[in-house]
Amino acid sequence: MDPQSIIARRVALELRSGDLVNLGIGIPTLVANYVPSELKIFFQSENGLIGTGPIPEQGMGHPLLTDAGGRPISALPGACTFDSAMSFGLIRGGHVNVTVLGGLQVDASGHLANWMIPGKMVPGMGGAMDLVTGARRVIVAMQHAAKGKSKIVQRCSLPLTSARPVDLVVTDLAVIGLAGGRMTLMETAPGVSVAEVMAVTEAELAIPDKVPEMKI
Amino acid sequence: MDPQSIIARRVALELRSGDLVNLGIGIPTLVANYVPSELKIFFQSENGLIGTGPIPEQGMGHPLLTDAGGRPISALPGACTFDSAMSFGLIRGGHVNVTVLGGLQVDASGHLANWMIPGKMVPGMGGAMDLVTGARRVIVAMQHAAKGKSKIVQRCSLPLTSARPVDLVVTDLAVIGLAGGRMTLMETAPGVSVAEVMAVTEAELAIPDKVPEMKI
Amino acid sequence: MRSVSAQEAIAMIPNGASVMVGGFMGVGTPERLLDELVRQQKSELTLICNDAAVPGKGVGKLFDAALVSTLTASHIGLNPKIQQQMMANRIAVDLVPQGTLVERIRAGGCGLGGVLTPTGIGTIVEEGKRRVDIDGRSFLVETALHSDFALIHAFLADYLGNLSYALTARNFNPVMAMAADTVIVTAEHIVPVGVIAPDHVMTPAPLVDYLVANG
Amino acid sequence: MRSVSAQEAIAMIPNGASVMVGGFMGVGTPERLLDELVRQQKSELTLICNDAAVPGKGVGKLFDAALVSTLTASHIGLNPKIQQQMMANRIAVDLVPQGTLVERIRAGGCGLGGVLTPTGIGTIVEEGKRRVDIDGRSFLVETALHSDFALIHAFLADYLGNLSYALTARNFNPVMAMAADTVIVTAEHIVPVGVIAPDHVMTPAPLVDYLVANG
Repeated sequence: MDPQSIIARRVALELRSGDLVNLGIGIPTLVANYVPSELKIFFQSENGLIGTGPIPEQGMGHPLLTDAGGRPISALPGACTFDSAMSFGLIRGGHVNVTVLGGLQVDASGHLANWMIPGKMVPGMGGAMDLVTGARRVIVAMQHAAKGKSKIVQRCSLPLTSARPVDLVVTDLAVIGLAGGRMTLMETAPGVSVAEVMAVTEAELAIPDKVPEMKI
Repeated sequence: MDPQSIIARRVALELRSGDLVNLGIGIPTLVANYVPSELKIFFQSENGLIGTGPIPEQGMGHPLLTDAGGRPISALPGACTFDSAMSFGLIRGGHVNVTVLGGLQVDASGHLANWMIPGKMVPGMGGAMDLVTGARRVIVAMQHAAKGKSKIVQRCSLPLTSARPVDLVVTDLAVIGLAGGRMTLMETAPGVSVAEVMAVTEAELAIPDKVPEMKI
Repeated sequence: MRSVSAQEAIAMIPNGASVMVGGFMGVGTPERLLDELVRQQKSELTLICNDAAVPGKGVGKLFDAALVSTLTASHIGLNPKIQQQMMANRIAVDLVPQGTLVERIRAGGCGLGGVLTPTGIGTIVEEGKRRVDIDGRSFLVETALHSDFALIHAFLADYLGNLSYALTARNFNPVMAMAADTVIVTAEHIVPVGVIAPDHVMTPAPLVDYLVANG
Repeated sequence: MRSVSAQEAIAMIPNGASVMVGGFMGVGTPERLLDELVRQQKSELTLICNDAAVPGKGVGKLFDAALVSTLTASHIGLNPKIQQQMMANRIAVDLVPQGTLVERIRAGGCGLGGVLTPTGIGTIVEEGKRRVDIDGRSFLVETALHSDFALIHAFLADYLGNLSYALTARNFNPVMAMAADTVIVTAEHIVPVGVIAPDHVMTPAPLVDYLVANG
C-alpha cells in the first residue's frame, strides 16, 4: 500500500458516526474515501458547506458549489450552506469534532507547524490556525519524514500554527498519541518495527511494552 | 391636535426616502402613521424584521410575525427577517439611519435617560442603549414636561442610556436641536410662544432671533 | 442527533442547570419544553433569554412556578411576577443591553472570549467592566456566555437536525443553538431530509443534540 | 438603492481606496466589477478579501494588473503573481487567520471595536497585539476592519436591493456588505420585489447602495 493510503485509511478509523469533520488539503482529503458508508459523517468545507459529497460527474459540477480550493464538489442530501462567519464560528467554537490536517513538523509537546517556512514564499495560514485552536480533536496526517529528515521533532523550528497541542499524529510509519502531554508510540504501520520508527523520529517517544500494528 | 399627534407628525417630517428607521414603543410608534405614502421608508422591528406593515386585519395575524412587544404585525412586500445578532449588528453598526425613542429626561449636553428610575421597578434597557449608541441619528419623541416637571433638564438625574448625545428632541411644545453640542430651540408648536417653552424648560436653551413654528 | 420525547429531554436537565431559551416575548419559544420543565419542577435554574415574556407565556411560565434563581436578560418590564421575585430577593437579575446579550451568546457559541462594544460606555452598564481603547475610541469588554442547555424552537427540522426558523420567531434561537453543551429542539414541523434547501438551513444539523418527536 | 452600470459604479472608486471584495478562490466574486476596475485602471488599492485567487480569475485579475498596494487576506498561496509582487516589495501583505479575518470584518460592520479570539495566541500572529485574559484564558484583541467600498456578488437581488446567495458563493459576501461605506452589488439574477421570501433574504436591502443593472 502506498504511504498516503496507509495514512488516510488509518485516520478514517478515528471518525465516529455523527461527527462534524473538517479535512485539510492533501493527504487529509483522501480520508473521506475510506469512511465506511454506514458511518454518517458530516464533512465541512470551510468555504461554507456541511455535507460535501464526491466530485460530480463530468458536466454536472456547478461553479457556485466548490471546495476550499475552488474545485467543483457535490453535496449530499441534508447538506447546508452558510457564510464564512458561521463556518469559522463552527470551527473556533468547538463544534467540529475532528479536523485532519497536514503538517510540516509536530514536536514532542504536540505543537504543530504547518503553514510557513521562513525565507520561502508564504501561502498564508488560511483556516489552519482556527482549526487547530478550535476543533475538539486535531489529527495530523503526514509522512513521517521528508527528504530523510524527521517531521516528528523535539521542538518545532518552524512557526507554530497554534499553542494548542494536537491530539494524534498518523504517519506512513506510525500512530503517535499525545495524551497526558507526552508523545507516545501507539501503533506501527504494517511491516514496520518499533526500532524503524524510532530511527526516523527525532522527538523523544514513549514506547509502551506492547505496540500493536495498525489495523487497516 | 393632541400632544402625541403633534410630536408624531413633526418627527415624521425628519424621515427621508430609503431610510432604515427604528421606532421605539409609545409615541415613537405613532410616527409611522404620518409618513407620506410616496416616501419609501424601511421600518425595522428589532426582534428581527425590516419592512413592518400595519396591524393585520382581524383573523389575518400570524403568531410568528410580531413586533418587539409580541403583538401581531404585517410585513410589506420586500420585507426581510433575520436573527437578533443581525438585528443589533444593523443597529450598533450605524446602518439604522434614524431611531425615534421615548425619553424620561434629555439634558443640555444631549444625554438621554430613558430606561430606569432608581428605586422603582426596573424594566431593563432592552435595545435602547444599542440604538442610542449606534443609530446614525437619534430623535427623542416625548412630552415636554411630566407632572409639571420639565423633562428637558440641565443635567440628567436618572441613569443615562448612552454617552452619545441625541440629535433632536421633539416635544408637544418644541423642536430642540443639539448641533454643535448646544441645546437650541429650533421650532415651537402651533400656538406656543418662545416664552412658554422657556417657562417649562429647565435646561439652558439657546434661542435664535427667529424661531419658526412647526409645519405639521 | 437523537429524537426523544419532551419528557426524556427535560429529564436530562438537573436542578441548578444553566439554560438558554430562545424566543422574544414568547415568540419562537419551545413552549412544550417549558411546560415540561414546570411539570418536572426543575428548580434553581440559571436562565439566559432575551426577556421575561409575560405570565403564562414562554419563559413567563418559569417565573410563575418560581423555578429561576438567576436571570440574564435585556428586558423584564412586562412580567410583574419577576418584578415581585426581584423585590423579594428570590431571584438575581443581570440586565444586559440586548445587542450585547446576543453578541455575548454568539461569542460563547463561536469560541470567542468576548467582544468589544461601545454600548454601555459611560453608563451604569460599564460598572466593573474593562475598557479597551482602539484608535482613540473606548469599548467595553463584554465576555462570552455559554450554558449547559439550550432550548430551541424551530419552524422546520429535518430528520438529521437541520433547522430553519420563520419570520420573527428566529430571534435568539440560532445563536443559542451554538452556545450550549446540549441543544434540545422542538419544531413546528418535522420533515424529511432534503425538504429544507441547503441555502435555507439556519442551524446545521451537527449542532442539534436532541429533537423532540411529535406526539 | 440606485441601479447603475458597472462603469458608473467603478467610476465612483478613487485611486487609493480601500475595497473589500467578496468571494473565496474566485467563487462568489463580482467578476464584472473586477474587470471594470482593471479597465479603468484604479490603482494603489487597499484590498481586503479572503484570498488572492489565481491569475485571471476573481481578485487575481487585480494582481495581474498590479493595481493593489496593500492586501489583507488569509491565503495567497495559489497566486504566483502576488508572490512575485511581495518579493519585489511592490505590495504589502497582511496575513490574517481566516476566522479572525471574517470576525474583524463582521465587527466593522456590526459596530464592534473588535473581538477577543484564542486563534493566534502563542504564534507570530500575536506580535504587536494586546491580550485580554478572561477566567484564566488568554485571548488576542483583534480589531474591526472597515472599508470605503465593498464589491459584492449575489445570486438573487430584488429591485429594492434585498440579496440572497447560493451554495458556497455566500462566503464573505454578507459580512462585507455590512462593513463598507459604499456597497456595490452584482447579481446573477435581478428579480421583482417579493421573489425572495423574507426568511431567505441574507442581506437586507437598506445595506445596498448600488445594484449593477443587466446588460
